[in-house]
Order: sequence, then structure tokens, then C-alpha cells
Amino acid sequence: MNAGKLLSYIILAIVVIAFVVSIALKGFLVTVGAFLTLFIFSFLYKDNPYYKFAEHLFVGASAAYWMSMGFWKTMVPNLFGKLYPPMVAWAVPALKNNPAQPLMLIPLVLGILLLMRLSSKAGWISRWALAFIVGTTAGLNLVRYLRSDFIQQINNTVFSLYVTNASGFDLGATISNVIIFGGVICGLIYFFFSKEHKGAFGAGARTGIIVLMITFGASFGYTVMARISLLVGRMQFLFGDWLGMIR
Amino acid sequence: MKDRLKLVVFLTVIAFIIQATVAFAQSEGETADSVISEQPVTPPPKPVIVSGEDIPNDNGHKLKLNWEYPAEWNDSIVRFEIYRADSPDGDFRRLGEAAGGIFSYLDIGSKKKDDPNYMPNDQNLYYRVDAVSKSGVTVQSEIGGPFQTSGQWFHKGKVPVLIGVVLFAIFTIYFIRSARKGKDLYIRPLAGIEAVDEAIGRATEMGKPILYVLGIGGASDIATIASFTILGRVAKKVAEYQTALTVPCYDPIVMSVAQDVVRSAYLEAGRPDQYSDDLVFFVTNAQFAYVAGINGIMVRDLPATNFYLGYFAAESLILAETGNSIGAIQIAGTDQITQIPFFVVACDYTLIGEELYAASAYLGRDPLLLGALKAEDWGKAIAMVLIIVGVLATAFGWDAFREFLRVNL
Amino acid sequence: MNIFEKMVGLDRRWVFLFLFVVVTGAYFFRNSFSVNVTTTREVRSIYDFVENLDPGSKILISFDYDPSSLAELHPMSRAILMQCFRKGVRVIGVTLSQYGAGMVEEAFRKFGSEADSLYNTHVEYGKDYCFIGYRPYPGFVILGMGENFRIFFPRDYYDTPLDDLPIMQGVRNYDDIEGVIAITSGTTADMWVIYGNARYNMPLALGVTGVMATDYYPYLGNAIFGLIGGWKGAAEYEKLIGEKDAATAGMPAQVAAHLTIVLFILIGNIGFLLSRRSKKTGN
Amino acid sequence: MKRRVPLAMVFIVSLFMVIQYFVPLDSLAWMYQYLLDWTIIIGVFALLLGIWSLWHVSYGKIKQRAENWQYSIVTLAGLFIMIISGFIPGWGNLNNYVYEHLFYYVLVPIQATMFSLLAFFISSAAFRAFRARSILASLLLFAGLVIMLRFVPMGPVSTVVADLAGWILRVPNMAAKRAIIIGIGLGAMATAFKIMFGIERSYLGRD
Repeated sequence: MNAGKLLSYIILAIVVIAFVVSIALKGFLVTVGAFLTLFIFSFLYKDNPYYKFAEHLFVGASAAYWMSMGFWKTMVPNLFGKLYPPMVAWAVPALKNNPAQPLMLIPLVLGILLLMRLSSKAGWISRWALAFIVGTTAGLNLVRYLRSDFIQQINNTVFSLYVTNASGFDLGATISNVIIFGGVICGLIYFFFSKEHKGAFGAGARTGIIVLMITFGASFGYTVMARISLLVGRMQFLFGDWLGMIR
Repeated sequence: MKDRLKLVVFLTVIAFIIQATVAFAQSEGETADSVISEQPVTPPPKPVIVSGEDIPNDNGHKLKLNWEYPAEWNDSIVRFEIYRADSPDGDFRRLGEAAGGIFSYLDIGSKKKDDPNYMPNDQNLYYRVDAVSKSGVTVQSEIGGPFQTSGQWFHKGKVPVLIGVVLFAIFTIYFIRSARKGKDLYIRPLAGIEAVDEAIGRATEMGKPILYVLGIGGASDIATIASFTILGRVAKKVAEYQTALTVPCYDPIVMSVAQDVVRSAYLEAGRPDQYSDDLVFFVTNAQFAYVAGINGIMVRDLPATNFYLGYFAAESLILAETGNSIGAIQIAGTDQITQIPFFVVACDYTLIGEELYAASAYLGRDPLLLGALKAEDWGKAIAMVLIIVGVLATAFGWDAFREFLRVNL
Repeated sequence: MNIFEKMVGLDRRWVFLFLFVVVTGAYFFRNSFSVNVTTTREVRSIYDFVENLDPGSKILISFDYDPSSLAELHPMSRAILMQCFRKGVRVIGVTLSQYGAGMVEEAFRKFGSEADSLYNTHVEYGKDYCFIGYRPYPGFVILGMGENFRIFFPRDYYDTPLDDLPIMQGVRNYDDIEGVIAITSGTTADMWVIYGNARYNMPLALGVTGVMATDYYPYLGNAIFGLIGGWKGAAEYEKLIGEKDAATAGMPAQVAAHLTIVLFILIGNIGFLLSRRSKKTGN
Repeated sequence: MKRRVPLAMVFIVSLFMVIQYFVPLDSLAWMYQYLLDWTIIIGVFALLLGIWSLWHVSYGKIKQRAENWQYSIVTLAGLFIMIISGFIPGWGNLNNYVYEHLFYYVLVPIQATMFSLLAFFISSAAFRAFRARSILASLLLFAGLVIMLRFVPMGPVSTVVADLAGWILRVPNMAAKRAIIIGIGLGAMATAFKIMFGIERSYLGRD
């Protein structure tokens, strides 16, 4: 038995003992939560069996979680409940007296078509269902993006460059507005694909990327706060809820 | 989405009503104060229903009821109760109430026939308003009506959007046609795209796999669809070079599509035998479980190249940092503006926003796609012109321009 | 490999370990550190706004978040409410978040009694504050309140007619109150700007989560007069009112973490610049 | 059949979606609601495909005794325990003891911890990437540092830093975000257009 293996057995023993002690002192459920938390944190050092265990458990259980959710919250009330309400009356009594909607046969059929892809011969037919989904949202996105991301943003950028305040001309605000105006224009220039970034156009594009970089740095810096809050939250769980060391 | 649209329609409606109400209430108030200031002792007068207006730009089933009431009674009326029936001698149903001092009510009926609050379009409706005084006396108005509501064929507030759609369609069709005729279109180089070949080549040399992450979007998210096209090109190269490819998926529909895309790419490269559905597989559709799974794949399979293209949320940085720690070349791209900074910081190449959508045209060099790219550039040019003209117009105090761009919803 | 190259190529696990130790330590000993929080203009302007109100004036506070963002937003809600109660500024409370009502109701009662014990006030429902509850379609409600609170809220959360509440007497709409502070974790922030301020032009301030904050800075100075972002903003507010609580308690960990990151960035850059120089001279 | 039907379907459905945006009539809203409902239901059917794929890959690993195959047993155990507890008849409202507790004491802690790993990764990313390699990288570094330093008490300098941070967030931040959003709007529209007219059809595969 080599040293590495010996060490891993020692660690396993410690983990098991700590787990048992924790169950005895703090209860089963909070212990499970705490050990899974520690298992995930251990990934920061390197990949290890404990992380692998937590990861695989998480993947399997979460997939099934969403499956059950989808079945009870969507299939039952939205499909079966509308297709033939008495069928699900035992689960969702509120639906009992709703009229049956034969149109709901269409998603049922499309859904079954989708499952056909498991067959190697009739797999192509599943594309009908895909086409339906993609088509629905393509149309929806077309108008949505045009309105909120295009027209609305242009409208927001139309403002007065010259700013006055109570004491007259406001130099600072005016400069800021000019920078915003210039920044938007240069940013747009940067995104031009079919024109070479040369000369004045190239200068505009370079200014554009400068503004982008400043923004990326700032957003990154600001997010640190929110992420540290998450970590503090986990500390609170480990040292407070589990170990009871901080209140 | 639907909710949002509905909401916005509601908002316009209420804005209309509210402004009318205010104008109305204010004019009432001004004349009234001077007339009588003492509390009258006589029984309260009847409210008088003045009008019932159909709300424009909607599907009907909504009506704004206005009535008049002497302002000197404002303080002694607690509320008005509003009733509706489909005939003058029919069964009047209580709809709701308005506080004293308010002289209009927005009746939002149901469009469902079996709903007790059903409000038919294009049929006569009759209303009654009861004033309830502080002392508990209720006075009924005369029955008002008939009023009608109707749905409209076109939402007038959305004209700018319609113009936009039509203009954009014309541009796209024009440039696609000219591209088809063989007109050569220049496109500037994009570092992230040029790195794709090199990144695949590197993986091949090292004999390590390539990891392609489509993100947590659905098959209908624009970013995911852009990513499918890139996946197709990448998979074809990968098949030609005989490198291993791993595509873990978050959404089962995305997985199905990705399987099709990769299978066709292998077929096109002449290596259908190399493809199996195990290359493109489902992990789970829980955000962080998906990330945990991909992290595991990364540290165990040690891919030489990671692609993160599609829709990403907070997980972007977890992926990019883990990928970096195993020394992979990373090419990322997303249209999620909050995540772009993290990719820019932690990846070797990042396609910023629109560049992700453009990537498919770059990789395919298909004239149709290039034409559409040109149309996008024209869209940007128009945006710039609109902004510059708008700023100039505002400088000269001409606000009509800005008003035109406002989409009333 | 010289020392500078080592600085550049430092294993990131050292960064992790250092951060872990620092954050844990700072959180454990949070009461022994006092962090001098620098107050910013955007937070101070909200504080000054409330501070300059006369006792008896009224403001509307909209608590548009639910228990999932409670940890991040409750501290700022508490700080603002405490200041109002102490100053005698009256608060009309509302929530535009579906699951917010119970939480807000509880918060009012809790913070009210805290104010009573801390400042010797007698915060009374109906007189010093009221809570008019929740209505769906936030944009719609914001516009409606611009005309008359009674359009959507004929009665308060406890079903009392608004006119029976002393605080609501003579209050028709935004014109009769001094301003609005919206503490929000979602899209209602946009709605307050677009439908509230743009249409009725009342003074508006926002309190938002840390991730949202950068998106609302552009509105400062035109649509909103103040902005509180996440824990930092809340801690600033707690400092301004001289009443340290949850956000301040989280600050040592935040400051320590930020310092750690800045420190590592400096180490990385010094190493990078010097190793580049030593390479040049070596050549 | 294999290609024409789906492409025609995409065109018809997406055209309908565009039209319903401009026409506020009941009949269209009725159809629109159905379409959205159907999409969601088809999505749930697709989950079955997902579960099948997960089972297939995990089972394959176990059968072949591939590397780390033991952990695939854990995955399948998690999957089946959760499915069984979620599907037992009569527990349709999901208020099942095992299901709920697995959620609150297994899924929630792991998820929150995965999320909190970001605190570490954001630090290591800053350490590695915030280097003054070029002018652009220096700008990124500078803006990031200014924003982070606003946390750090530094006497009178703090006010200057705080004001500068506020300015960066108000001015360049706004300009850049607008430019990116307008670009995204155009790109998304173009992609939607290409899908509608069948120019972009990669999602349908090729055979």
C-alpha cells in the first residue's frame, strides 16, 4: 500500500467519523447539507472522490427533480387536465369540471413525434416538433428585439447634449452627455462587420472598444460584492446553522 | 411574454383614462370650491352617466365609463359602485367601486363566455352607478347606455415597430439578392472566429478532446441557434481531423437538435461511422448541477479546447475559470450582456454580443448569410443616423422626432 | 524562475485559501472591526432627502422584493425605515411583489418596535405608517397611484378604508407626498422609472441588489435622485443614520475580500512588469 | 417531407407570431395562448429524451466499467430515488417527505455552494487577467480596480475614488451597454428573419 492510498483512507476515516459525530450532535439533515457543502468546496483544491460523489448525486437528483416538476406542474394540469379533465381529477380536483379541449391533441402528437427520434428509422419526424418550437419563438423574438433592443435604446439615447442646472450651464453634465453620445456611436462602429476598420472609421472603432473595456472592468469589479455575499451566506450556514459558532 | 404584452396594453389604457380623469376632476374641482363650502344636508344627488368609451388598440372587452357628480358632494360620498347588464331591465352585476371624488371606472371584462364577468364585444351594454354616502345612503343613477366595445385590427401604437420590420425585411432581401449575384462582400476579421481552426488543430495535435458547451438557453433562444451553426462547422472540422468531441447539454431539445447537427456534420465530413449519440448528451437542466457536471468533465477528460457559445448566466465564470485551470484554449461568446465581462476576462477569445450571431456567416461564407450580415450593418447605420438626427432635433427643441420613436404599448 | 515570475504564476489555490481565511476571519470577528465605510453621493442624497423632510411629511416606500432577496435588500429597508421613524417622517408602504406582502407587513412591525425601543418613539399604525398591500400588474398600479391611491387600494392591507387612516387623509396621489423610494429586486425598478418618474415626475430613488446596480447608474441625476446598491449601499446608509446592523456586519468580510483581490492584482502586476523588465535587461 | 414540412411549419408559425403582435384581436390571442402552451408541453416530453440520454450514458459507463463508473451508480441512484418519490400516485402535489427533503437538504446546499464558488473564481480570474499587458487590458484593470477600491477605506482619497466609480458607472457604462444592446437587437432580428425564411436551417440537421 503506497502513501497516497494510505492518506486517502485516513481522510475517508476522518470524514466518516466526523459525519457520524455530526449526526449525533447536530442531527441528520443539517449534517448532510453541511458535508455536501464541504464536498463541493473541496473542488477548489482539486478534483477528488468527495466532489465526484456530490456532483454525480446532484446531476441525477436534479434531472429527476425537474422531470417530476414538469410532469405534475405542466403535463397534468396543462395537457391531461385540458385534454380530458376527469383523468387527472384525483390529482388536481379544481380541474374536474373544465371542458375537454381536443386541440390539446396537437401538442400530444408533436410530443410523441419528438420521442420518435429514439427510433433510428423515423427519427427525422421529430423535426416537426422542433420546427414548431423554433418557429414560435423566432416570430416572437423578431418583434420583441426590434422594440426593446433597437427602437427603445435609440429613443433613450436621444437627449440634449447641452445641460443646464440651477446655476446656469453645467459643464460636467454636458461633457458626460457628449461622452455617452460619442460612446454609443463609436460602440456601434466597432460592431460594423462589412467595413474595414481603417482611417476615421477605424479610430471610431478603437474608441468603441476602449469604452467597452472600461465597462467590462467596471461590471466585473461591481459583481465582486454580490459574489462575496454568496460566500458569506455559505459561511453563515457552515459556522452558524451547522456548527453553531456564530449567531 | 404574453403577460408583458397584456400588461403594456393595460398600461396605455390606464394612462389614457387617468389623464382624462385628472383633467376632468381638476376642472370640476376648480369650479366647485367657490360654490358651496358647507356640508349639504339634503340627500345626495344621483350620479349622471355621461359616456362609455371603447378603449383603442386592444381586443375589446374593456370600457371606460364616465359619470358626473356635483363636486361639493366629494367629501360626503364614500364610494361609487358600478354595475353592468346586457339589457336595461336585465340583471345588473356589481363590477367594482371607485372612491369618492373619482368619476370614471375602467371596466375590464372577461373575454371568456363562461366567466360571470363576461363582456361581449359589439353588443349593447348598460351601466348603473350608485353613490354611497358617509351616512350609508345609496342613490342609484339612471341606467346609462347602450355602450359597445370592440377589438381593433391594428395596434396604432406599434407603427414604428411595423416600419422597422418592413425596412429590415427589405434590406435583408436586397442584400441577399445582391450577394447571390456574386457581388463580393468584405467582412472584417474576427479574432475569435479565426482562432477556431487553430484551436481544433491544437486539440488534434495534443490528442485531446474538444468540449463544446451550448449554454443554458432553450432551442429557441437566438444565441443557442447561432451556436448550432457554429457547432455544425466545428463538428465537421473535428470529424475531418478525427478528434474527439464532447457536447454536454442542458436542455433536452437543444440536445436533440445538437445531435442532428453533429450527426450531419460527421456525415458531410464523410465519417458517419465516427458519430454516436453519446458525443452529444444530456446532463441535467438545473443550472448549477449542469455546471458541476461540466466541471467534472473538464478536470477528468482534460479537453484542449473549450467552446462556450450560447446563452449563459452566472455559471459563465465557473466554467471559464475551471477551463483555464486545465490549460485549455477557450473561445466564448454570448449575448447576455451581464456575462460578457467574465468571458472577456477569463477566456482567450470572446465574441461580444452581435459577433456571436455574425459568427455563422463568417464560418460558412454562405452568400445568403453574408447578405443578412450586410443588412445588420445597415441597421446600425440607421441607428446612428437616428441618434445623431435625434440629438440635433432635441438641441433645436424639436421633440416630435423623439415622440415618433416612442412605442406605445 | 525568479521571484517575479513566481509572483506571476502563483497557483490560484493560494488565492482561494487566502480569500477563504480572510473572509471567514473577518466574518467571525466582525464585531471587533469597524469598517469606515465611505459614503457615496448616490446614497447620501437619499439620506439627505429624508433628513431634510419635516416631521409629519409623508413618503411612499415600495418594497418590491420577496423573501428570496430578503438578505440583500432587508438591511437597506430597515435603515430607511428607522430613519423615517426617528425623524417622524410618515411612511406609506406598498409592495408590487407577489410574495412580498407577508414579509413587508412583518418588517414594518418588527422595525417599528425596534425604533420604539431604540429612539423612544411610539410608532403607530395608521398614523406613522401604513401598509396598503399588494396588487398585480406593477406598471398599471404605479400609474394608478399617480392619480389616486384609492383607485387600486380603496382599503389597506388590513381591509381598513384608506380614508379612515389618519396618514392617508388628504393624500390623493404622488403630488401629496414628498417622494418615492422603491426597493426592488426585479423589473419593477424599470417600471418606477418609466411609468412613475417619467410620467408624474415625482422624486424617485431606488434600492437594488448588487448585480442590478450597474444597470441603474445611468438613470442617476435624471430619473432618480439616489441609488442604494446591495450590501455596500445599505452599510453606507446604516453609517449615515448611525445605526449599525446586518449590512455593516457583512462589511468587514466584503472589505477584506476586496482588499485581498486588489492585493493579488497588485502582486500579479508587479510581478508581471518586473519580470518583463528583468527579461529585457537579461537580453 | 423531411425538410419541406418543417420549414413550412416554421414559416407559418413565426409569421403568425409576428402578426399577432400587431393585431390585438381575441381570436389571435386565443391561438397565441395555445401556441405558447403547446411549446411548454412539448418541452416536457423532451425531458424524457433527456432522462433517457442520462440513463444511457450512465448505464453505458457502468457496463463498460469505464473510468469513474462507480459514480454513475450515484447518479442513477439520485435519479431513481427522486423519480420514485416524485411520482408515487396520490402524491401529485409533490408534498412528499422524501422529495421535499432531498430538495431542501441535498439539492439546495449543493446549488448554493456551487454558486458561491464564484466568490473564489472571480478572485482568481481578477488575479490572472487584470494585468497591464496592453492599453486595453490596462483600461479594464483600471476600471475594475476603481470600482473595487470604493470598498476600501483610504481617508480623503476614498471620496475621489467613489466619485470616479460613480462616473464610470453612469457614463461609459451606459454608452457601452447601449451600443451592445442595439447590436444584439439587430443580430437577433436578423437571425429570427433568417430562421423564418429558411435561410438559417442548421438546427434542422442536413440529411
